[in-house]
Amino acid sequence: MSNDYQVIFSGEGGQGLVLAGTILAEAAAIFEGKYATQTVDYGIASRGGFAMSEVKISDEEIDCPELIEPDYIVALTEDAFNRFEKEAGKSVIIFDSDAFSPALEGDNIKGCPFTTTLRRLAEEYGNKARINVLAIGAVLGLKEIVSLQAMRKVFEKNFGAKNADINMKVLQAGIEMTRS
Amino acid sequence: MSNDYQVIFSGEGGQGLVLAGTILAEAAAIFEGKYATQTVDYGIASRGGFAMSEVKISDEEIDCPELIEPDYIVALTEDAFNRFEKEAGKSVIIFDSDAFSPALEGDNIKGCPFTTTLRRLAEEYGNKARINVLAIGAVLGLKEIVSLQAMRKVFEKNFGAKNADINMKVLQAGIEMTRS
Amino acid sequence: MSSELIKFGQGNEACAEGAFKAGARFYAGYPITPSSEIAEIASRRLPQLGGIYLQMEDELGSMAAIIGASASGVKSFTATSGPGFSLMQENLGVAIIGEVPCVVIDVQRSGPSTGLATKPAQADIMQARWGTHGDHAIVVLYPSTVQECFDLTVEAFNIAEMLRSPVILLTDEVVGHMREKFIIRDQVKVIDRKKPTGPVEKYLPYQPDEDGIPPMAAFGDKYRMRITSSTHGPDGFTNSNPVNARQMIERLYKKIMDRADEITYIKEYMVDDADILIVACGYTARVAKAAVKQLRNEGIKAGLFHPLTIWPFPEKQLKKAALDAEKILVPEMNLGQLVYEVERILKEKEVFGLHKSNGQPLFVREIVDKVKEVAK
Amino acid sequence: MSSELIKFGQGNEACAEGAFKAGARFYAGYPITPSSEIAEIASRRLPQLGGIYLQMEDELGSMAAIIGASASGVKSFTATSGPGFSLMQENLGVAIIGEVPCVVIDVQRSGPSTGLATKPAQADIMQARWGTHGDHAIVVLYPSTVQECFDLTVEAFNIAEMLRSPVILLTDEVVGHMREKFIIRDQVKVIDRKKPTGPVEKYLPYQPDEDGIPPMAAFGDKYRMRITSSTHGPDGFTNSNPVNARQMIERLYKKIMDRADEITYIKEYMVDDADILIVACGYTARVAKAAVKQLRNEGIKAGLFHPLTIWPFPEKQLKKAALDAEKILVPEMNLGQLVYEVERILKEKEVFGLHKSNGQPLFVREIVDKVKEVAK
Amino acid sequence: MIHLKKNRCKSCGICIEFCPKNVFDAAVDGTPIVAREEDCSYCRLCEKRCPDFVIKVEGEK
Amino acid sequence: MIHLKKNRCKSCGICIEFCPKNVFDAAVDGTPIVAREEDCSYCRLCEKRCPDFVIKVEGEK
Amino acid sequence: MAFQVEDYLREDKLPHIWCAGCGHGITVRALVEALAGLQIDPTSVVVTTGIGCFGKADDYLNTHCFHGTHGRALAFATGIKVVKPELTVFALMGDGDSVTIGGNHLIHAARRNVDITAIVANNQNYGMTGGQLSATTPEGSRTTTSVYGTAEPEMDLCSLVAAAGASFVARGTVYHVTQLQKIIQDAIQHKGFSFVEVVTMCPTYFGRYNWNQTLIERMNWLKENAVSKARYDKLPPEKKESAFMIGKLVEKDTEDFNTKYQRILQKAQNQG
Amino acid sequence: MAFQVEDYLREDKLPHIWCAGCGHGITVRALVEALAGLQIDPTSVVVTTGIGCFGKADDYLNTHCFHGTHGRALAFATGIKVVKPELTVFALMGDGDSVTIGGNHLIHAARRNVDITAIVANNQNYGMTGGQLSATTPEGSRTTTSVYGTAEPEMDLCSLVAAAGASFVARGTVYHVTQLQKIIQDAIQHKGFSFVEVVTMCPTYFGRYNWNQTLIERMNWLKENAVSKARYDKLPPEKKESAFMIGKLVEKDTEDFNTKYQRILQKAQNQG
Ligand SMILES: Cc1ncc(C[n+]2csc(CCOP(=O)(O)OP(=O)(O)O)c2C)c(N)n1
Ligand SMILES: Cc1ncc(C[n+]2csc(CCOP(=O)(O)OP(=O)(O)O)c2C)c(N)n1
Ligand code: SF4
Ligand code: SF4
Ligand code: SF4
Ligand code: SF4
Ligand code: SF4
Ligand code: SF4
Ligand SMILES: [Mg+2]
Ligand SMILES: [Mg+2]
Repeated sequence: MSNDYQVIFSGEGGQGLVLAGTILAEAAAIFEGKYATQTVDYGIASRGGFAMSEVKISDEEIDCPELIEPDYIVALTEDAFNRFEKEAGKSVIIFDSDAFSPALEGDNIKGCPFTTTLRRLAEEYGNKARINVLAIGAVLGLKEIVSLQAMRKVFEKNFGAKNADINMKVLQAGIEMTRS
Repeated sequence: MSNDYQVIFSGEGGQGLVLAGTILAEAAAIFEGKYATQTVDYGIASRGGFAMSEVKISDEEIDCPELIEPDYIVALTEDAFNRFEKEAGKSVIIFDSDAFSPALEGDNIKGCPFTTTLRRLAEEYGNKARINVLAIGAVLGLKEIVSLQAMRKVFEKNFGAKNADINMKVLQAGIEMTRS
Repeated sequence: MSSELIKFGQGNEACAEGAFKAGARFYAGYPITPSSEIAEIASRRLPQLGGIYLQMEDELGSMAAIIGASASGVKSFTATSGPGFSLMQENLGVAIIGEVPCVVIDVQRSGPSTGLATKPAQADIMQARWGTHGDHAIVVLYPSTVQECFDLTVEAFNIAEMLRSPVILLTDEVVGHMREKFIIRDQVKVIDRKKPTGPVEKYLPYQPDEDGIPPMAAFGDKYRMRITSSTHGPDGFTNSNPVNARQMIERLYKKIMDRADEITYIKEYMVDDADILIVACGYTARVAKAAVKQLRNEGIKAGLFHPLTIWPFPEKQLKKAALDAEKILVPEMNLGQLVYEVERILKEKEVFGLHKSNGQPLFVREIVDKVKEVAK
Repeated sequence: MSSELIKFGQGNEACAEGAFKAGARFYAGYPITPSSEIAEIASRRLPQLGGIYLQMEDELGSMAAIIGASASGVKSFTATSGPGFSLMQENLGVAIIGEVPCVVIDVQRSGPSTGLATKPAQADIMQARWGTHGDHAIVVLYPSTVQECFDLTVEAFNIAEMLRSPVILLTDEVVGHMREKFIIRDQVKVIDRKKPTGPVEKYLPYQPDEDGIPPMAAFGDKYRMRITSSTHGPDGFTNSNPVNARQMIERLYKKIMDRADEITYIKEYMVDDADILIVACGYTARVAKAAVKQLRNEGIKAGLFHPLTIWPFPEKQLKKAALDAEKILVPEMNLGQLVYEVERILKEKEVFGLHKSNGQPLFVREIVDKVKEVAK
Repeated sequence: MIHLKKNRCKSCGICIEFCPKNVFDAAVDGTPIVAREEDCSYCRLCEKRCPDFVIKVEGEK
Repeated sequence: MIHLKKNRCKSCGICIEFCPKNVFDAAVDGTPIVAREEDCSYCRLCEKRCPDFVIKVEGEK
Repeated sequence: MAFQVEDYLREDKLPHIWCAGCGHGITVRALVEALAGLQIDPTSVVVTTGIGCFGKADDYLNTHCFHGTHGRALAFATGIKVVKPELTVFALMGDGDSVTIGGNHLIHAARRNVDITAIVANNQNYGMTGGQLSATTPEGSRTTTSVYGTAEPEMDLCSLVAAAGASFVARGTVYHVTQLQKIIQDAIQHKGFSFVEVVTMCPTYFGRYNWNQTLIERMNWLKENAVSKARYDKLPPEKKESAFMIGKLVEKDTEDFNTKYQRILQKAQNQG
Repeated sequence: MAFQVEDYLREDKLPHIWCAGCGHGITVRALVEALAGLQIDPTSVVVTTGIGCFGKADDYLNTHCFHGTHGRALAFATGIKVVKPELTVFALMGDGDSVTIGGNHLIHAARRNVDITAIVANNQNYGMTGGQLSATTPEGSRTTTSVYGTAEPEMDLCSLVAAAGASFVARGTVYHVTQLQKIIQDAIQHKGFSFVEVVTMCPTYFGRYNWNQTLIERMNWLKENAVSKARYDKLPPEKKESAFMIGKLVEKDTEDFNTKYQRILQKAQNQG
C-alpha cells in the first residue's frame, strides 16, 4: 500500500474538525483521483466535548477506513492531546502550543501557535479564517499529501471562488507554521 | 380415561354460549371436584357471527382442552349446525328445531324446540330465562354429566340464590326437551 | 388457617390474580383483545387492594407509567397483545437499561398487524426476545395452563424484582381465554427488590453488588434515585467511555444469562426413552402432551420437552433431554420461530418443524400425524 | 451523454441519492441521530425533484405516512435509528400484510434504549427480522461502503416494488457518517410495481398472479383499491376462514423466501482456500477484509463471507463458501446476533463469535487477534 | 314507495318511533311495517336514521 | 458580594447587558468583570439570567 | 351520470356487523348521502379507517379504502393526501381511535391543515373491545374498566381540535341526520383540515352500563340536549350540564398544506 | 434547615453542556429558585425528562431523576405521581419532546389532571439533533429540514393544553426571570396538572437560521414582545403579530386525579 496517508484532526465539537477531514479527503478523492475515506467520532454534536475526524488517503481502494498507524495527528485541545500522546513516534503530533504545553516533547511532537496565528488572520479576514483550515495547512506543511491545486479546487467547490483565496491564505499560514 | 365428557355449545355471538360452557365446566370442576376445561372460539365479540364454547370434563387431570370426539354438540343456529353435522354419529347433535330444519336427520340428531320453549319460559320469568341454560339442560337431559345439585350450586354462586331457582327451572325445561 | 381459594376461571384472570398475590399494586394499560380481561380485572380488584388501575392513552404511555410507578417502589404490570406489544418495545428498553422491574403480559393473537384479533398464535416468540432495539437480554416465561398462569406470573414478578429487570409473560389466546380450576395459592414465595442500606451520600443507583445487581432505591427515599435510558456509569449519569459502556451493557446481559439455570422452568413428559422428542410451549405443549400419550398408546416412543422459561432458552436442559432422541419435532402456532433456536442448539439432531399459522391452534391429530411422518 | 455524478459524501447522503434515483418522491420521517442527514437531504432535494418531504409528529406517523403515500402510487421512504425503529414496528406490519412497498432505513446506533446516540452498533439485526409482532418475512439489506449505500438503496426500492413489500435498509453509524467517493449512477435499473390491467370490476387487490404477487392499483385509479391490516381474502376484506388465513400468511412469507436467491447479494474475499471463514456485514465487513489481508500476509488462510442481503439470510451461499473452512468467526458490533443464524446454518462447523458492544466499532487488530486465537 | 330490505333490519325501532308522519307500525319481531304510506311526506328521515340501510324511500310530495 | 465561577462562563454577555445598574464590564474574552460593585442593588437578576450558573450575589440593599 | 347513494355502498356486504341500534350505521349513511349530495366520483375518494367498531366502516364503502392500525388513520391519510391532492380523503375514527390512542396525529393533522375530512364517531367508549373507558367517557361513567365510575374528565374533542388549529370544526348527532349530512358536505368542501364529531350511541356497552334509558329514549335525549351555539349560550346553567353544542363551531379560511407546499416546490425548483 | 439554591443543583456536573447563550440554563435556574423559594425537600422531588437538549436538565439537578425516552416524560411522571402522591413531580420537556412526538401524553395528562408540573422549554426547534423543524417552529421559519421555510403553522402550546383541560396554564420567558420563578412556584403549588411554557432561545440553530439579531437583541425582543394578557388585548393588530401573552392564562380549581381516586379506593373497599 504505497502512498497511503492517515491523518487525525482532534479537538472539541465546534472547531470544524469534521470539515477539516472532509475537505482534505475530498481534495484527494475528487481532485486528485485518489481514494479517500473520512470518518468521525463525536459526542453530543456541536456542544463541546471531545471530537475527532479521521482521514485515510490512498492510491488503491480502501478496505477499511480505520486508521492503523496515523501519520499525522492534529490535537487542538489538551484533552485531545492526552488521548493521543502515546502515539507519538509512530505518528507526528501537531498541537496548539498557545492553548497548552504538554509534559512530553520531542521530534514527533510539534507545537504550533494555532491560536495566535488564527487571531492574526482573523484581524485580516474576519471570521472567515478558520482553525480547521489552519490545521490542514499544518499537516501539508510537513508533507504535501494533497496538492495545493487540489486544495484550491476543493475550497472553490465548497466555499465559492471568492472565499477560496482567503482559505488558501489561511492554509498557507498553516503550512508555514510547520514548515518553518 | 373413564368418565370423560366433551360438550360443544355453538351458535352465534350474544347467545351466552361462553357462559353455558363456563357454568357447566365450573359445576363439574368446583362443585364435583372433577377436572374441567372450557375454551372458546369467537369472531368479533358480541356482534353476531359464529361462536362456540367447548367443555371437557374428566376425573383425571386434562392434558389438553381440545375436544377429540365431542359427546354432545348443541347447535343453536343453522350455520353452527352445518359446521358440525358431519360429526353426527360420533357425537349427538342437539339443534333448535324452531330455528331451522336440517336436511340430515337421525338418531344422533335431536331437534328441540329451543325458541318456543324459551318464549314460554320468558313469559313466566322474563329475560332471566336464558337460552344458554336451556342448552345445558338439553345436554343433561341426555346424560347427567353433572349433578343437579352441582348445577344449583353453580347457579347460586354466579347468579345469587334468588336467581338460582329460576335457572333451575329453565334447566329443567331443557332437560325435559331431550328426555322426552 | 389457609386462605387458599379455588377458582374456576380464565388464564387471563389467573395472571391478574398472580400479579396481585406477588404484590403488584399498579396496572397501567390500554385494552386489546385477547388481553382485555386482565385490564378489566385489574380495574376492579386493584382499588379493593388499595392499588391503582390506570388506563393510559396508549401502549407507549402504559409501558412508561408502569416503569415510573415501579421506580417509585410499587410493583407494576401491564398486559397487551401483538399490536400493543410492538408499541411497547421502545419503552421496554428503558426498563432494561434503567433496570426497573416490571412485568409485561403479551397474550398472543394471530398477526401480522391487526390480523385476526380473536384468534390464537405463537408468533411473538422471537419479538419477545428481539423486539426492542439494541443489545439486551430478557426473561420470557410462557404458561400453558390456568394454574401456570397464576404461578408463573408470581414467578415473573419475583424474577423481575430479583434481577431488576422487566420480565415478559407470554401467553396465547387459547391459554388466556381457556377456563380451568386454579388455586390462588396462599403461601407463595414473594421476592422484593434489594434496597440500599449504606450511607445516603454514597449511594450509586447502578453500582452493582457482587451478584451484579444494584440495590434499588425508590423515588421519595432518602437515597437520591436516578433512572436513565442512556448508557451510564454507576452514578446514573451518561457515560460514553467505551470501557464503562462495555461493562454496563455486558452486566445487564450477564445478570440474566448467568442466572439462566436459576430462572429456568421446564416440564418433561416421557423424555427418558423417547426416540422422537417434541419441543413445545404454551398451549401447543398441551396438545403435544395429548399427542405423546396417543403415540405411546400406538407404540411410538415420543416424549415432550416443555420449556416454561423460553428466554433465555433452556439450552442445557434441552440438550440433556434430547440426548437419546434421534429426531426432534417443534410444533408451533407460527411459521417457525422456536424451531430456529432448537436447530441451533441440537446441531447433531434432525430437527423438524410443524408450523401452523391460520388463526387456529394445532390439533392433537396434526402432531400425531407429523410425528408418524417424521418417524419413518 | 452520461449525467453520472461523482460525489464525495456520507453514507447517509448516498442512501438519499439512491432513493431519489430509484424514483422515491416522498419522504416522511422524524429526525434522529445518526440518521438525520437523510431527512435533511430529503427536505432539500425532494422539492427540487417535485417530490414531498414531510416531517411527521413521530415515527409511528412517519411509517404510516409513507405507507399511505406509497399506496397512492408514489415511491416512499423513511429513515430512523433504534428508538424510532422500535416505534415503527407496529406500522411496519401494515406494510407487510397490506403489501405496500416502501423502504425503511435504520442507521444503527448503540443501545439499548437511548444508549449512546452518536456511537455505532449492529444491534438491530435481529430486530429488523423479528421486531414486529406476528408471522412475517422481511428483506433486509446492509451496505458497507458509501457506494453500496447508493446501490443498495436503489435495490431496496426495486425489491420493494417487485415484491409489494417493505424493505429495510440497515446501516450503522459508521457507514452512515463516513465519507467516501461515490457515483450517482445514471443507468440504474429501476423496477416499478406491477399495475392491474384487467377489467375494473374484476380487480381484487390481493389476488396474486402466478408469481405470488398481486398487481397493485393506486388510490385514485379507476380500480377500487383496498388496503387492510387485517387478515383478508383476495378482495381485501377481513376473512377469518382458516384455509384463507393460512394461504394469505404463507403467501406473504413465501413470496419473499422463495425468491431469496434472486434478492441475495453477497461479497466474498479469499474464501476459496480459507481455513477460517469470517462472516461479517456492514462496517464490520470492511474491518474484517482488512484483517483478512493482514492475516494472509502473516500466512494465515482467512477468508471473508460478506452478506449484503442479511434477511433472508443467504443460507445456501454461506454453506457453499464455508464448505472447506474448518472454523467460522462472526465478528459483530453487538453481543451476538448474526452468530446465532450462522451457528444454526453451519451445524458441522466450529462457530465463534467476536462481540463488541461498547459504542466503538471493531478494530482490525481485534479481529486479527481473535482469528489467531481461534485458529490455534 | 317505501322499500324495506327486511333481511338487514335489526329491529331497533328508530324508524317507527321517529317518523314524523307515523307511517310505520311495528311487527311482532320489532321490524317496521309500512302501515300508512299515504301519510308519508317523503322526508327520507327514516331512511337516513335507519342504522342498517334497510329503508329506501322513493318519490316526492 | 458578587461571586463569579468564571470557569463556567461562556461569555454570552447577558449579565453585562442586562444589569440594571451597569455593574459589569466585559473582559476581552467576553466574560464579566465586576467593575462597579458599589452600584449593585442586589436585585440578583444577573444571577437568575446567567444561563451558566456563574454568578452568585450575596447581600441586600 | 349522477351518482346514487348506492354507488358509494358495498351493499353486498350488508347486513353490517354492528349491533342493533348502533349509531355507526347512521353516520355512514350520512357520509354516503353527503358524497351523493356533492356528486363526488367514488373512485376519487379514499376512506381511511382505524381499528374499532367504527373502523369497520370501510367494509361497507365502495370507494378506495385503507384500513390501518388503531389510532393512525390520520397519519395514513396525510401520506395519501399530500401526494394526491386531487383525491377526497377521509379519516373515519372512533373516539378511542381518534383522540385516545391517536391524539397526537389528530392535533398535528389539525395544525398542519392538510385537506382531509376527519369524522369521529364518538360513542364514549371502546365498543370493539368490550366497552372500556375512553378519553371521551364522561367523568363518573361506568365502563368495563371503570366499574366504580371513572375518575378522569372527558376530552372535549371539538375544543381540542380547534385549539390545535383546525380550520373547520363541527359537531352533529345521529339524531340530527339532515344537519349531519350538511355538516359533512361542508366539511368536504372546506379546503383544509375539517373535523366532524358525531355524537353517537353504543347501546351494547356504554348504553347498557350508563343510560338508564332505552335506545329510543336516548335518541330523544340527543334531540333535546344537542343545541345550536346560539341556543346553548342562552341556556340556564343547570341545563348546560348535559347540553352540548352542535353545528359548525369553527370555519376559517386558511391556506391548506398542499397549497403552501406548491410554493415550496416552486422555490426549490427555481433555486435548483 | 433552609434549603439553598445549591441544594437542588449538582454543581459537580457544571459547566453544563449547553451552548453559550442557550436559554435552558436560565430555565433550570428558575426552577431551582422556585424550589428554594418554596423550601421543598429535594428528596421529595422527582424530575422526569425526555430526550433533547432540555432533556439533559436532570443531569444538573440534585433531586430524584428519571431520564426517559423522547416524548414520554409525562407518561413516566404519571406513573410516579399516581402511586406517590406525596412527591412533587416535574416533567421537563423540550417543544419536540412535549408536543411534537409527545403530544398525546401532553393532552391526556392535561385532561387527567394528575398533579404534575410540566415545564416546556420552547426553543422552536430540535436543538439536540441539529436544529430541525418542530411543531412549534413558526410558519415560514428556516430549519435544517425546512430550508425553503416551513409550510406548517406552529402549535400554540398553551391554547392546546388549556383546551385539553389543564387546570393551570402559564407562559413565561427566559428574559422575565422573576416572573418565571413566580409562575413555576404557583404551578408547583397548584393542585392538579400545571403547565408552564417557557419561551426560550436556541442561538446555535434556530437563532442562526432565523433571528437576524444577536443573542442580546433576542433577549430584548423577548422583553418587548412578551406582554401580559391585559396589555396584549390592547395592542393594535399589527403589533399582535409578533407579540405573545405571558403570565397565568388559566387557573381553575378542579380536583386532581389522586383526590378523586381516593374516593374510588373507598368505594371499592367498602364494596369488597
Ligand atoms: C395498538 C392497539 N391497541 C389496542 C387495540 C385494541 N382495540 C381495537 S379497537 C379499540 C377501541 C375502539 O374504540 P373506538 O375507537 O372508540 O371505536 P368503537 O369501537 O367505539 O367504535 C381497541 C382498544 C388495537 N387494535 N391496537
Ligand atoms: C423516538 C425518538 N425519536 C427521535 C429521537 C431523536 N431526538 C432526540 S432529541 C430530539 C429533539 C429534541 O428537541 P426538543 O424536544 O425541542 O428539545 P431541545 O433539544 O430543542 O431542547 C430528537 C428528535 C429520539 N431520541 N427518540
Ligand atoms: S320518508 Fe319521512 S314521512 Fe315517509 S316514512 Fe320515512 S320518515 Fe316517515
Ligand atoms: S330503523 Fe332500520 S333497523 Fe331499525 S327497525 Fe327500522 S328498518 Fe329496522
Ligand atoms: S444583582 Fe442586580 S444590580 Fe447587582 S450586579 Fe446583578 S443584576 Fe446588577
Ligand atoms: S451571563 Fe453568565 S455565562 Fe453569560 S457572560 Fe455572564 S457570567 Fe458568563
Ligand atoms: S359494540 Fe357498541 S359501537 Fe360496537 S357495534 Fe355494538 S353498539 Fe356499535
Ligand atoms: S443546540 Fe440550541 S438548545 Fe441545544 S444547547 Fe445549543 S443552544 Fe441550547
Ligand atoms: Mg368508541
Ligand atoms: Mg426544542
